[in-house]
Amino acid sequence: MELAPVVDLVRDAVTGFLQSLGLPAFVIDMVLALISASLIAGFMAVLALAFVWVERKVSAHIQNRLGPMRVGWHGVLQTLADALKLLQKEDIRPAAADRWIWWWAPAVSFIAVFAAFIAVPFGEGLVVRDFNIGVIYIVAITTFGVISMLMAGWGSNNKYSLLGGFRSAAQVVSYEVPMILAILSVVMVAGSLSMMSIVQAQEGTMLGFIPNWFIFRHFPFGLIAFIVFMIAGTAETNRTPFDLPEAESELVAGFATEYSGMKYAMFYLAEYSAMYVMAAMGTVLFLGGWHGPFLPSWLWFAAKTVLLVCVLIWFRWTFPRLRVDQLMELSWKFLIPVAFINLLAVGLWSVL
Amino acid sequence: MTGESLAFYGLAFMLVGASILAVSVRNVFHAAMYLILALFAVAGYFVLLNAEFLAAVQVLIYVGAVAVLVIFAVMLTTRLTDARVRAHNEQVGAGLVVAVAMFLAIVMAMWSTSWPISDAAPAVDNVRTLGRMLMTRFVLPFEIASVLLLAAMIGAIVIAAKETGPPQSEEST
Amino acid sequence: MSQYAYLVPFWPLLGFLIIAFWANRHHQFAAKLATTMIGISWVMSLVILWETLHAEQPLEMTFTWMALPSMLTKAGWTLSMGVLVDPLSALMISFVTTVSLMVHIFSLGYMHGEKYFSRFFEFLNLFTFSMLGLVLVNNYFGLFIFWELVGLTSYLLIGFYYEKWTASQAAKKAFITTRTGDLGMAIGLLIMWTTAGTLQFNEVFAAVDSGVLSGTTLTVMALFLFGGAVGKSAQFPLHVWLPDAMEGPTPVSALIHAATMVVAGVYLVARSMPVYMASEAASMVVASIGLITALMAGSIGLVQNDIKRVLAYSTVSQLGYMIMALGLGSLFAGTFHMFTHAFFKALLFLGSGSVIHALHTNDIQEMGGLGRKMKITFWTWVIASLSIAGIPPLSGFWSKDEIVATAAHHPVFLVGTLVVAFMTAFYMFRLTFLVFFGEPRDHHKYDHAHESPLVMTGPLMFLAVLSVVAGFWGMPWLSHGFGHFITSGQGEHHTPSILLMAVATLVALCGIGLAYQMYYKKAWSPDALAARFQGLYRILYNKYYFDELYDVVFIRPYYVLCDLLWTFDMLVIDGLVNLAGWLGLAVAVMHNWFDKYIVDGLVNGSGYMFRGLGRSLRFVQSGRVQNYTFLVAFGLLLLVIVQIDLLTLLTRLFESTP
Amino acid sequence: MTLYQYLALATLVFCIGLFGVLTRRNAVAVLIAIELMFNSVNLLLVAFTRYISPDGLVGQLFAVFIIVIAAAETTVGMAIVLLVYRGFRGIQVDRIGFLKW
Repeated sequence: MELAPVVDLVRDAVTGFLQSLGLPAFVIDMVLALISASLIAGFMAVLALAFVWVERKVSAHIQNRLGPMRVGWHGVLQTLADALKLLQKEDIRPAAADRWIWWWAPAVSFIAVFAAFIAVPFGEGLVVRDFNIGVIYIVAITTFGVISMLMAGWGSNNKYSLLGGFRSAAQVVSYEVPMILAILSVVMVAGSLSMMSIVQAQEGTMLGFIPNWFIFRHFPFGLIAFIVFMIAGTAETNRTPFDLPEAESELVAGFATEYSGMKYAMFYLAEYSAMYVMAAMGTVLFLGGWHGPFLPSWLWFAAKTVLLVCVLIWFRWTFPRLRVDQLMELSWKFLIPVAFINLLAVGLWSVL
Repeated sequence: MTGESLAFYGLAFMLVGASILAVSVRNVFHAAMYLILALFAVAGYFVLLNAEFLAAVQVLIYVGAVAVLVIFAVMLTTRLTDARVRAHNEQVGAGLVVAVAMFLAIVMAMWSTSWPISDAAPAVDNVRTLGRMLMTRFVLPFEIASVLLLAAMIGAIVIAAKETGPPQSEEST
Repeated sequence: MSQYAYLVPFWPLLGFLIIAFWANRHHQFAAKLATTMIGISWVMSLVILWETLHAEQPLEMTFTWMALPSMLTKAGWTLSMGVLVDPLSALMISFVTTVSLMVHIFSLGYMHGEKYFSRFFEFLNLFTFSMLGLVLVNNYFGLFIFWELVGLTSYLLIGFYYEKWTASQAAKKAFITTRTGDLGMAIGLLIMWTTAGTLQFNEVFAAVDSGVLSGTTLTVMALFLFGGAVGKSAQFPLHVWLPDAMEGPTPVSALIHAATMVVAGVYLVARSMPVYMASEAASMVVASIGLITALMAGSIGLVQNDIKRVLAYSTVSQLGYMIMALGLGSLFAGTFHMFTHAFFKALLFLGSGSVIHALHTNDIQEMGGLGRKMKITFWTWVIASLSIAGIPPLSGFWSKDEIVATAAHHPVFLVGTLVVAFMTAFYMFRLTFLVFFGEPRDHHKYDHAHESPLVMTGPLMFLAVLSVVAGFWGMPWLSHGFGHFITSGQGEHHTPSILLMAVATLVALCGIGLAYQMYYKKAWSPDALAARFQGLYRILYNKYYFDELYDVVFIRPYYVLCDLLWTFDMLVIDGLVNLAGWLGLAVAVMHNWFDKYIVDGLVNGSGYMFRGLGRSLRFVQSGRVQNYTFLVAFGLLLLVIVQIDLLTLLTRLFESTP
Repeated sequence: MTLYQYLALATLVFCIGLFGVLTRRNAVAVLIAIELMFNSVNLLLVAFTRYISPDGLVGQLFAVFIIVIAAAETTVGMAIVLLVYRGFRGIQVDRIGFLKW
């Protein structure tokens, strides 16, 4: 069952109601935006709770143990319980912290990911706003995450936090380049920056049975672009093996060292949501978005994104952490050249 | 009061306020934060002016790279315990006078100019048009800009890298 | 390939330039580059030699280098340059590059870790270039240029360890001594130029043939020309520099002071054979000088204790041999001995280098028993020693046999030749037994000795093979052998004399046997012999007092002359100069007054003016960026104000006010 | 909204940036002020595009170039600041008078 008609119906009803109150158009737009925002915020919270649980269970099973089992069936409510605990904790502020910057850092980190959700197409017609530059929008807006980490690192007035901030900035700026290059090869084939158009460009099949997804197109260049994208995406979301900014064995908790309670939870929320955004981008760009047989589009999209999230989790529990120099070398000496050559190859393929 | 003018004045408040704070606060890190706010406001103006691509580029390049670089420089050059030094030099008065005079002069000059204002509809799909222009009429500036970036990158590395020259050959005594 | 012969010296020159300008600090690269360059030249020269073997006639390429206006003739003179590829030069470049390549490879190991490793290879390349150029040019003028270039590189390489006092002294000695001979050569060339009007080899020889150059003029010219050869090839009485030149690194001794540069004199005489053949007196002088040198140097070599000096005197003696053979009119014998000698003497020097490398001493009295420790060095040394001693069928035997055969017609020369052969065999095996046999005399050094690495022993083995086989080319039974080749088929051809061969071999065996008795069996004590013939021993040990003689005859008087001139300088010339100075001072005092009060007044006045101006402008240049920026902004403000269109502005203001 | 409002706004930001360039002592702060000036010019160019030649886009293109140049400028500028900091242990612009010699 497609969700888009239902959403349209609700929106029309709300719009009609507001118009009957005689409000000006931009006020109605704002109210609608507020409703979407709260929906997304709720969705994000649920998502993060679910993924934390998934991660703990998957990691447990990878390591041949059970993971949380006590709260709820197979521990499904464990994360909720943890969140409640965090909510009750005292909010400790270091005495020497740069107060405002310290306060704003988790908020900016949350806002950056939150804003990215606006352009994610959760299914056919299921998107808050289909920007005509959607892909670049998401890439651009998520860079605020770096700022938030730098803010947290500076504001905490703690050397571990500062080092974590430095590392994250260097890492994210470096890995943005191969990621954008990998995205560009898709954008070049699709001929559009809009998320919807990119998904639509992947409709149908090749040779009758291979889905017309970019991962399969221009074999093997689509696949290479996907691999580069996934590596760079893992680094962008600061997850293992690229979790240097918060490497617990070196920097306690990196930029989040001085945070506690709800602010700490906010960083967690942002991290897991960013993971989802990355998976959603991967799905849209390479795995055909919502396309798929039999099932409704939003279910296909959800399935693909969850699959990619599971791949990210699998990475985390499989690979050891890199050293800083290895991290930089991987990006500048391997991924960027590969991505460039791949881009060139795709371009030549498209032209010839 | 339309939505557009509301957005304009809201962003103007944000931009001007952030700019003034960016050049006046003592803490350079805070100044960088206000700079980011101002950059974000400019990106908002770009959206208002039908330049969505430029807005995205503004956020991507300015916030994602330039501002990060500025914050890096702040972190590397200023110690956390900021010494109590003057934030401004002794030509504050003269600078203020020149800035205000400049503002008045430019505004007057602009007002006294007749601008050929056009009523044509703004271009849609300007990403495609921009790309095409970059690759045809403006291909030379485009290439030069890329060379400039490369030169800047190498130059920055050369300037900022620590001296690690070849080992000094031992001189005969 | 022969038409590209000018490329043969080009490669080492290229190597020299690259190392000199760009690769001075990259030691390993420089060494490998230099070796590679020589390798290319080597391959090229082998191809050229092969082509020349089958060539109908010599290949000559000439171009006009400069045209000189002349006061004497209307046409003026032209100076040509060019390349001559004939059997002699093809032979020369092939063995020069061969030995040079071997020495380069050897040096990779021998010089390893030197402070000026790359400079060594740079100089070696420059030398190889010069030497190749020397043998390839087709006129005396170019030959003279390269002649001086090899002299220069020889100087540089002898003084390679210039921090060492003796090395720098030896370098200067070598340079000045050879220059003395070169002065003679220059005079000879001037005579040639004024009488024949050309310096081209073939034109000079044509002039000799046609009688333009003849009689006393020819003899004098030939003798002056021979002066150069005497200096460069260390012939009596200018031989004194060569033993001292052993201060240079051993590979240099092998390349320059044994195999190649010192045979330049031999080459000069060989090249000028038609000139010497035309003058009975000149060739007789040449032959006599050769014999005297051979006897004298050989006898000195009998008693020396420095391994390299013994080899140096051996070289001088062998060079005397070659010169003598050429003076006796046998181009074949002289050049053939030069050819074979290059290989076994280079081998001996490299072998001594290997020994020195292992022991860090030059003194043979501290060596002994090394044959057990350094197998390859030992066996190659033995091959070379047998070869130089003239034991059949090694290469030295064949070439020495040719010299003996040449000398057979003159009783004095025949006896002298055989005596030299005997002495050669004796001192070579004296060295061999002292160094490689018996018990070690210095156990500390012996225990640290070791065989050299392959990079050093490889050239030894290669040269050993050449020392064995090179002679077969010149076997007297061959109708188209070396003699046929070098004389372009028109030269003399001795009937091989088994008797002479047997005598020469016997003499050599006697020398070896004597050395065996004295230094291996210790049947006759060398010390006792030295004690009995004390006077002779002392003369020989002090090298016939040549250095002291020169010191008394030339150097001391020169110092006295210098003292005299210095005194003259001090008293007369300085007096004049001082007088002029005093006069100048008097004038200056007058000028001073004028300057101080009139000229300075003007200058100071303008100075004060500019100082005042500068003080007022100083604030513009504070050195602070922001002050400058302020000025820029101010200027911008003025520009903007100019841009305001007041009329329109006022109109608009009044329009919009209501 | 008219062009004049954008012109006035951009001019204001430009002059604020100018003030910062003229008066801030910290070199990084000077660079921040320079970024402000760049941005005001970008804003101006985009406004011109919108109001003078909406279908031409040349102004936007130049804004792109200016962003590129600003990135290059910041890169080199920050490198110089780091170098100066290393050599002088401080980045007070008015202390660094070595341009005078």
